[in-house]
Amino acid sequence: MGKAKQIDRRWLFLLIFFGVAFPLIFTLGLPLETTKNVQMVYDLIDNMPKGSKALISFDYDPASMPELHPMAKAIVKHCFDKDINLIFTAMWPMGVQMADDIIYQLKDDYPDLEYGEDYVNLGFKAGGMITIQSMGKNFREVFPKDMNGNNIDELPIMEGINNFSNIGFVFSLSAGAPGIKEWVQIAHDAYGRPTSGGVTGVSAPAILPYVNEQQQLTGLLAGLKGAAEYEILLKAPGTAISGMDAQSAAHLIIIIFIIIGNVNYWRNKKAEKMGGK
Amino acid sequence: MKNIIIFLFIFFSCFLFSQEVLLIISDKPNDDGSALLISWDTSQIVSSKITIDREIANGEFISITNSEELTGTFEDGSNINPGIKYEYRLTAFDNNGEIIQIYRTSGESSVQWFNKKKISLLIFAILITISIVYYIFSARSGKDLYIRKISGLESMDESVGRATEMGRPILFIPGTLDLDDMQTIAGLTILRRLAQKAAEYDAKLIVPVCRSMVLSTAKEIVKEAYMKAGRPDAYDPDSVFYLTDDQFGYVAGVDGIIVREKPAANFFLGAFYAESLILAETGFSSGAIQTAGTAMPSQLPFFVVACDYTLIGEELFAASAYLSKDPHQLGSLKGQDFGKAIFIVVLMIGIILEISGIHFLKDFLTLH
Amino acid sequence: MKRKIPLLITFTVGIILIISEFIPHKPFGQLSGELEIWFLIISGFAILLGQLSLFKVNILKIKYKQRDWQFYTITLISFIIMVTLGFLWGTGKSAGMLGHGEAISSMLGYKPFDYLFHNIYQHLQATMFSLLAFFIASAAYRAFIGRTVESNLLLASAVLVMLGNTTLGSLLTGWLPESLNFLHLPKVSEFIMTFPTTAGQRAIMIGAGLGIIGSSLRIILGIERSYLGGE
Amino acid sequence: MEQFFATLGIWLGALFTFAIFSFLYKDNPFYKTAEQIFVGLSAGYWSVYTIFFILIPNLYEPLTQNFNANWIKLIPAILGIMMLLRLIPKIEWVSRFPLSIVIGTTSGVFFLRYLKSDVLNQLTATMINPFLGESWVIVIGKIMLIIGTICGVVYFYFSKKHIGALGVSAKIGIYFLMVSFGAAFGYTAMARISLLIGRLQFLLGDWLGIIQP
Repeated sequence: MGKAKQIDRRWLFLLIFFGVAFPLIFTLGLPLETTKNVQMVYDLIDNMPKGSKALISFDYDPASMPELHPMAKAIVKHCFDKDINLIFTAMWPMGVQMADDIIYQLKDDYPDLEYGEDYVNLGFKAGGMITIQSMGKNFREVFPKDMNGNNIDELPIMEGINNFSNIGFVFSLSAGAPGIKEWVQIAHDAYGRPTSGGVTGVSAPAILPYVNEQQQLTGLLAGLKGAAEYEILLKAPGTAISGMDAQSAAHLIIIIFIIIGNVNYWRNKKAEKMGGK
Repeated sequence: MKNIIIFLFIFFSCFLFSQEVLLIISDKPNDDGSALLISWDTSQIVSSKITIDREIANGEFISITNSEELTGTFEDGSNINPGIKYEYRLTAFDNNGEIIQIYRTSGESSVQWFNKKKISLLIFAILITISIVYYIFSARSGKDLYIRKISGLESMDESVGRATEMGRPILFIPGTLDLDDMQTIAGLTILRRLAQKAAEYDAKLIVPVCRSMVLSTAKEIVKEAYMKAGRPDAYDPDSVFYLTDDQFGYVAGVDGIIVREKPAANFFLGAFYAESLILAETGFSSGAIQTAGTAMPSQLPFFVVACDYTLIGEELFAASAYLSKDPHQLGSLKGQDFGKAIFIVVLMIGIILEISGIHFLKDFLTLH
Repeated sequence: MKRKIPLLITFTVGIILIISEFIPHKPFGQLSGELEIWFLIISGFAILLGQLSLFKVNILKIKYKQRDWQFYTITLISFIIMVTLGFLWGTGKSAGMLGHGEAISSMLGYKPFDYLFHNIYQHLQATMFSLLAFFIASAAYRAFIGRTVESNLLLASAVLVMLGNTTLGSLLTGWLPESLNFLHLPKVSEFIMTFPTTAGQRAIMIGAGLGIIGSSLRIILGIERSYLGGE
Repeated sequence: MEQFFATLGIWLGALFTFAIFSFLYKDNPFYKTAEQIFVGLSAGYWSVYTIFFILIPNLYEPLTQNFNANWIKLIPAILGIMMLLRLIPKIEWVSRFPLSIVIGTTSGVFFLRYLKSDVLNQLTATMINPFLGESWVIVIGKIMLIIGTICGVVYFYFSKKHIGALGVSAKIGIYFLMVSFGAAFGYTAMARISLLIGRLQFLLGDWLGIIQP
């Protein structure tokens, strides 16, 4: 099947490397527009009453940082701007460090934030869906302490939180399982809390059916594009927007590869047919 | 019903006390009586902040919540027991933090035996349970259950024939997960049939695996298949072998095999992650007939474009049931099909009702 | 006894959890709540089991001098280093057996455990997955061929979505008049995602969902026993 | 000193990034070493986090600090230890008891959750009046959503031969599946490229300082 014409794929690797690197150095700043699903997430947070509490779950690890970290930063920033108190959890053990890193990055912008009053990091628990279901019954049994070893009863932000009832909305930053699917199934479908989230591009299509009339998910941020759109809505440009030009270039290269590959294939096939006759 | 009661309550209490009702305590419905719903409305007196407390002993209160909103609801679920009357107090403050009004009321919670909101879920759960159990038992009792032909399986004869003709081997990968994944088991069921065919036609089979548990099972299966085909002498114990557990290390190993041995046909059947792309690409470039199957939705696109035949999602399990004729797999598949049939029928009725403006069915099925 | 009792436990536990969904009354709610807490604790042990068996497997590999056994000593060493550092000084604001190790953390900028995480682990994992960017590009050239109606549809939708998901798409069709706005590439991509893709994924979801329902039922009823291991 | 270790950290990061990238040229000892370090550190991280943040706060502390109220936690503790006995082949069967609780809980929860979220709620979410749309594009989209969902489910219906009307619906179903796979392909490509962008942002920004990190 046209094997003789195949070039060493390492040349293609090199092309992709420079194709992504150049637009990062020489940015063009092409325009970007926002889509409905991202707007829905924005509106959900924007319309939350002052002082309400939200649960943000960091269900990812460094492998998905380029996509989910900018989202996490933008969402947390938006919540702090709107005076929403945040409860961080993690269904992936490395999510704990991700949450810490977001706070570390934002602490200069929000010097007045008090740990335990405006936000708290409850840390990692295993067990996925079952543990989330358990949080709906015995929140304090699942999280008797926060990450720093404080008793949960002593934290003002946790007052009245015995299950999902007094939580304004749940937001999962998810790179796979356990993650957003489990939160939809429990937090929304079993306990009726508004649920939203951000996912990697890989899982986006499979999660999309939950964004529907039943509002299983209230909007969805998908991949780097979703993160960039949120940064635009928030008027706080970050790493997602600055990566968009490189993304465009790489997509263009891949599309060109697909076209060349197909043209080659059809040409060979035609030649084979001619040769056969 | 609940709304009507609340309305009547508000109406009559307004009438009797001629005082605005600022706070309503009601039982949280459909639970075990461990929570009370608190809702407040201070829009009449325009407070800038409210606090709500609960009396725990004579004159002693604990804080329940506070808010800057004029209306809202809160669920009090800490140490509430059914059948006990709890006293609540709402204190409304103005801009300067001065108390405008204090309002007191009480409520008690009760236990419910059945969660009425979940009737539709219960109906569907019972329907599906009965149909799956029914079909499993009828398959067990020897009833012949029909399953349509899976088109991806047609490639098996073609592949084996081609391999024999060209004198090149057949490569089989049972996915990269362990034996506890259903997809691996389905893949191995198909391997059983493929090995038998290969034995009959005297084609060489290569099965590199990346889990030690899968290794022993796959060896067993291939050996059995050769015996069944009446060619135990042709079985080569080294044809099934372990490479490594590491994802990319395994892929690099398989890539090497594809490039060196140039198999006539590749089968990728089981659970795959990112390696699907690399395997399918290398196989395609080597010119083999490729058959793939997985229930990992994110990996299917790569298989569909780069392989000649693809078993999509459930088809992998159906193929396994089809080949093994195992009554549990067959019966369960049938029961699930019954579920799909109900789904389509109810959906069509629902859409027609929606178009005619009748929302009864959708409301009944909507669960919160 | 070795098989019957576990089957009975599975049945009882599964039924309690299903009943408690419909009957909130005592004792079902409490029982299922308690079981869920147990699940969390047992899951903790299960994670530990996974790491310990990795340890065991690697030791066996080294013992029997399997191919590339030298590399598995590296696995063991890095595992032991990470665990030791974690136990000695803890991570984040949690103390270890020797407390917080202020002296060493002020030197490194992080606690030693976190230093390794941020400067080594994080980069290794992120780079590992970024390799796929290269492979997808070469696969696009060498294997993504539209040979049938199906694969042509797939490639067409892929190209449209890829164009719509970048700034490139906005640029290419940004000049279209308002009345033709639905042909604007980001809009096309949004349309594909909202309707046909959702339809296709929903069909998969329903099929897979029913599959999970079926196997859960078989497990609860004791028909499916493969999780107990060999006969 | 802190400055030195911060710089060292960035150099270590860059070094390991290149060690992994070297796989693109071919499989080599640098890659293998880096990969095994990755596996080891990951296992270490999981162990420490599980012990520090699950077993200690959820099991050890309740038992030691208030035994009378939490004695029931002895049961999962014993079950957990039975789970660990899996490592000893002779008494491996003991682990079946905790396993049966884990599997039973999972099955019970999955049965209801998947029925609710992935079947029933998808059913009601597709029960829409397609003619209520802001524009004709939306109306067409909603009709596609309904037809695509029904035909897609028909494709996964195995009890009847796919001929006649069923065959046509299944064919339409497969076309919808293909479009959705195409979208999945596009999104996966986007995701993988984003990861490379992330890496290059580190190399060009934090390491070389060519771009603003």
